[in-house]
Amino acid sequence: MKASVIVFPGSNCDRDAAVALEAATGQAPAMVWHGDSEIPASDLIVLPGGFSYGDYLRSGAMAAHSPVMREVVARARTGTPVLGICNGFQILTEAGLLPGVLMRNATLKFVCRDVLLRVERNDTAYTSRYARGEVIRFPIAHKDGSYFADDATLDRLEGEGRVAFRYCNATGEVTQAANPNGSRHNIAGIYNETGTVLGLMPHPERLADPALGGTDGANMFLSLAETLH
Amino acid sequence: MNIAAHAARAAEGITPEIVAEHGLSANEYKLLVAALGREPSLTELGIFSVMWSEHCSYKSSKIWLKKLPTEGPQVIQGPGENAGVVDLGDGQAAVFKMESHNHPSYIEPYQGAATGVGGIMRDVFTMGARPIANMNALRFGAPDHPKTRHLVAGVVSGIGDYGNCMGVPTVGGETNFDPRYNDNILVNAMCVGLADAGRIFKAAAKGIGHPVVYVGSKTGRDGIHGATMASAEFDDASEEKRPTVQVGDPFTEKLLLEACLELMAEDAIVAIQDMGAAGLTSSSVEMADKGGVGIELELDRVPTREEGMTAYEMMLSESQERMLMILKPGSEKAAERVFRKWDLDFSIIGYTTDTGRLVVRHRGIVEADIPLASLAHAAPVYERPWTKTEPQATVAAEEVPAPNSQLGALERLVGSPHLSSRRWIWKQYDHMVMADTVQRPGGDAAVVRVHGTGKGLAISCDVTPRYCAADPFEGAKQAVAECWRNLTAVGADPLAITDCMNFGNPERPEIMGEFAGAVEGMAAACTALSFPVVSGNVSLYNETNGIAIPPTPAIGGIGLIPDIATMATLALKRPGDVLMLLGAEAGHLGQSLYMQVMLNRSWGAPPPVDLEAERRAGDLVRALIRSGSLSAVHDVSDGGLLAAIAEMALAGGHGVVLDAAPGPMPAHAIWFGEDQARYVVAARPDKADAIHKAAAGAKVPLRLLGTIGGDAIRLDGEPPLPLAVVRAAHEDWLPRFMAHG
Amino acid sequence: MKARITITLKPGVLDPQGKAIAGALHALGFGAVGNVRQGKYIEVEVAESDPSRARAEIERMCEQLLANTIIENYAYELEAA
Amino acid sequence: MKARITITLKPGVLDPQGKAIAGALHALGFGAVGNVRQGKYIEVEVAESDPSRARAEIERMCEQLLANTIIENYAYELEAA
Ligand SMILES: Nc1ncnc2c1ncn2[C@@H]1O[C@H](COP(=O)(O)OP(=O)(O)O)[C@@H](O)[C@H]1O
Ligand SMILES: [Mg+2]
Repeated sequence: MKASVIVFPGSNCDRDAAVALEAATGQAPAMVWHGDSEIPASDLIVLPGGFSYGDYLRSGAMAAHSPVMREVVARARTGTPVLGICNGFQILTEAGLLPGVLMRNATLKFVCRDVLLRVERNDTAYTSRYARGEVIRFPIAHKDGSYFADDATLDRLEGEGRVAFRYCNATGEVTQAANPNGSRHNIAGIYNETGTVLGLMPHPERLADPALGGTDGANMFLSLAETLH
Repeated sequence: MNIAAHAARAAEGITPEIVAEHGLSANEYKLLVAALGREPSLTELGIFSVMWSEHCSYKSSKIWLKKLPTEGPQVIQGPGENAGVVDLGDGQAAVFKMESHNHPSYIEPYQGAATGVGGIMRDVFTMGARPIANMNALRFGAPDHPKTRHLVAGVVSGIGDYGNCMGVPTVGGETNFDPRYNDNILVNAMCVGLADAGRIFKAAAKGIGHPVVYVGSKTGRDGIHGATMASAEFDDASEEKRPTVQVGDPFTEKLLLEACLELMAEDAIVAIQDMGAAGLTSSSVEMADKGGVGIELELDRVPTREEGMTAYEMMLSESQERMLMILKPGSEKAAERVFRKWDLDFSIIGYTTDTGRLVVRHRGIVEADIPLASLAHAAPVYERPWTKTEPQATVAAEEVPAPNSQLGALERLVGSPHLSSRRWIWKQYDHMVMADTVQRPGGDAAVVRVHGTGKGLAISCDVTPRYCAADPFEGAKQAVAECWRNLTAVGADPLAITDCMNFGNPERPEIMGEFAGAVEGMAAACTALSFPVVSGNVSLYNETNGIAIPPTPAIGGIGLIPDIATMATLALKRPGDVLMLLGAEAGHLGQSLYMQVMLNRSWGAPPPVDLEAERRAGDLVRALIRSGSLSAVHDVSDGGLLAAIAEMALAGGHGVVLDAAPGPMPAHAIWFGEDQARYVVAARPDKADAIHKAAAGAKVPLRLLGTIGGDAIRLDGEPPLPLAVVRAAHEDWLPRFMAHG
Repeated sequence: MKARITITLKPGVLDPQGKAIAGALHALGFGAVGNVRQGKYIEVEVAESDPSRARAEIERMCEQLLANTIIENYAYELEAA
Repeated sequence: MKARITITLKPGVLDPQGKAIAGALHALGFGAVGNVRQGKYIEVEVAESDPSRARAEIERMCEQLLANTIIENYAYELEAA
């Protein structure tokens, strides 16, 4: 699998994503500078976490207008899988590739810790290695991670099975206590209509190495490697 | 007084009043005139005032700092550069330093703390290192002081927002609450970076006619007089002065970091220096002075963000996120390309010269023309009078009232402001970015993996101010020893330290005595533990209306774990494992947390540190960790033995069954005494014999404490204390306090 | 010209910041405080002297970047700078 | 009554957000954009019908909480709610 990681000014999980991708695929991804309008032929495009443009104005808003994003949108529209992690998710919503917005956490504070997620589907390129309903552990690290969409949009997302992951407790129950940021419906990640674009706030690349305390995240990259080779 | 008023007065000549406002004594002004050979211009006065300020010149501390050991086979660069450098083997080096941003953080906690973090990171990447971990050592006033909550909230979010945006994990620190910090909080930030040992960048300008290049953000009227402010005692009026606060821009700093590292990969830079306190002045003076060259600046070329800035303002501005470099001639274009790519200002603002002078031109006028030697070396150095802090009597355990219940006391201790969990703080710091944090906050030391290797860097920040207040010498020794112990407890070889010496007004002999005592204590411990000082910072005048902070020599240490597979953590892992104490028990309760929390006062001498015993115990523990003999390790510090055990139980989620305290010492002295050089370790029962033997061989006392198991802390003769209760006490205090108090 | 733009959350969109401010004001003893909403305020200078053209520019900026029109409304005033 | 409060950085105080927004607007092709400053906008409802008392309340709120008067200025308008 050939992946490209887009680097915006202020991206800071680009290397982390690259390390996890290389570990899963055996191949280093291409690192693509935001100013470039060309992206090499890729089986997967990753928008990494960080603080693109300082997250000033609104998280992800300025990066969504970066020259490279026109090309990302075009590729996504023709079916190339695009994975947005944390700031990448925020950019995807701002760019209109995913519905809704990521608002300030209900606590108003940055939060960095592990959370539990329920895998809602395992029939996408991202999740084939997980079981449906499986509870996995990923870290989160964000201040603007509260997923918001209006009722109609939420109904559509739920109806079309486009919720990828939900914050849950150890037994997989979706509870208020398990919601770290006030996201509606405990949404941690969503897909586009075709399941090819995934945006999620938690960081799979941060628990993809036993030395870091877990490997639940590695399975996402391994799923991609197996499905997209 | 505003700048325009200054300028107007200058036209009438420099009055004694103006001199005083610049923080220079009448005698210092005389020295200045002698060094310059004439009366200064206002701009020159400003330049002298910042260079001769306590902050830049170390005039009160210099003679004492010379006593600190700074050498060792691991040291690549000791004090004197932007940060210290130690060897990590394999051609790699760690670059690290700690710095204070106390006064700015009290005035504007968010921006003060944020710019403190930004400043220390610049010190590290200036040397060619990529920052890989941040730490923060915080001292706040009493929890019930009306300002404390606001200050905690602002400082923590300022530190978090800056480090988080930079993508550098903030992996640990320490936090104290004490009424003596009510009006003088301390915000000490530490940064550790990773560099190629053979590619360390320094500040010494070399060569004549080389371009002096300004990069980064534009210059505004930020923090003018910041450096002099940081060196002047607070009074009630200074809260009203509200100096121009520096605002941090972590996004620009992130760009600056990437641009600098990108240019450093090429062969373009002769010397580089960040613009920190005293901005353009100190960066240009230091580079020129270190390299023995002169420097000419053309201020019309300085990128400014405000109209009509004067030479005085430009030379003294403390706008953040700026760097000064001396480039190799011919590399200007390549350098400019890099900085433009990252959307940063780039301007050639001068040249090195062979005159040995700092010449500053603005709008065709020579605003300053000063022999560099007078700025850097003619600054006064004071041997201030000092009086030794009276040592206090050692308190016998019998003199300290016992609690009704040991476990009840434990519950109160771990739920007190002093020992409660700092999770509320570190949760707001991204401590995992860079995906190398192999030991997260909450343990004895944080550990970050050296990227791409199996090596780990352990980092810890330590000092116990109440010990230092009672006995600066023993307290400073203890701070170094505890740092060394915390690094050892995760299995690291301690390498070296940085420090942040926070004290009151050095013009008072008793404060100077605290400083002297602390330096000597540090020196003794650093020498005995082969743990040299490679960088540091002195922050004096931390006092308000004559009330000084307790002496606070914060120690930031790093250590190397050759193979992170052998790293130890404090979490109890296996029911059935045995728990042991390594180190001698003397039941020392003087200045203990037990006294402070249970009796609400502190007295007596702090626990003495036997450095020989410290070394023996540490070397033993490290060897046991490396040989895979231990399943958990934690040092004993604040709160004593029982607190250490409780922290291990909480971290692992396993209870313990403890044997009764051995006589004849009172039980509370055993459980809460803060004797030094001790570790609690856990091991499989079948390893106990070998551990006994190793301890005997190393002459380290060992006592069996009990067994791991259950979900409570059990102590003979007392009802068990459920872990859930301990956890609630430990975790609740800080979030509850921050929510409403 | 100079535009003074205010960006506010649409009615119905939860505003945790506004709620927190209201709570803090109550805690400070401002008992008469009711609903609080927080938004953004942005001043933009535009080198455009024709008001209607300036207006068009500002609106495009708001639509494209300054506001997220899924959750935010914007309003502005123009002023000769 | 309802107060519409705008909080702006004092002149001379660095405004990283404004700077970044200006950069982004330029990149989007809004060449005529000059200086940009970002501030906050807060709407506060107060159960107080006397305008001068409402004014005094709002000012105290701004001084005590809403504005960081070390680096920010505030201004407001009152409106019968
Ligand atoms: N301000 C802070 N920021 C981050 N971590 C902190 C802070 N204060 C304390 N901690 C963390 O809390 C834990 C306990 O701190 P402390 O009691 O000082 O440890 P020790 O006694 O081992 O030195 C440590 O892991 C430390 O890194
Ligand atoms: Mg410890």
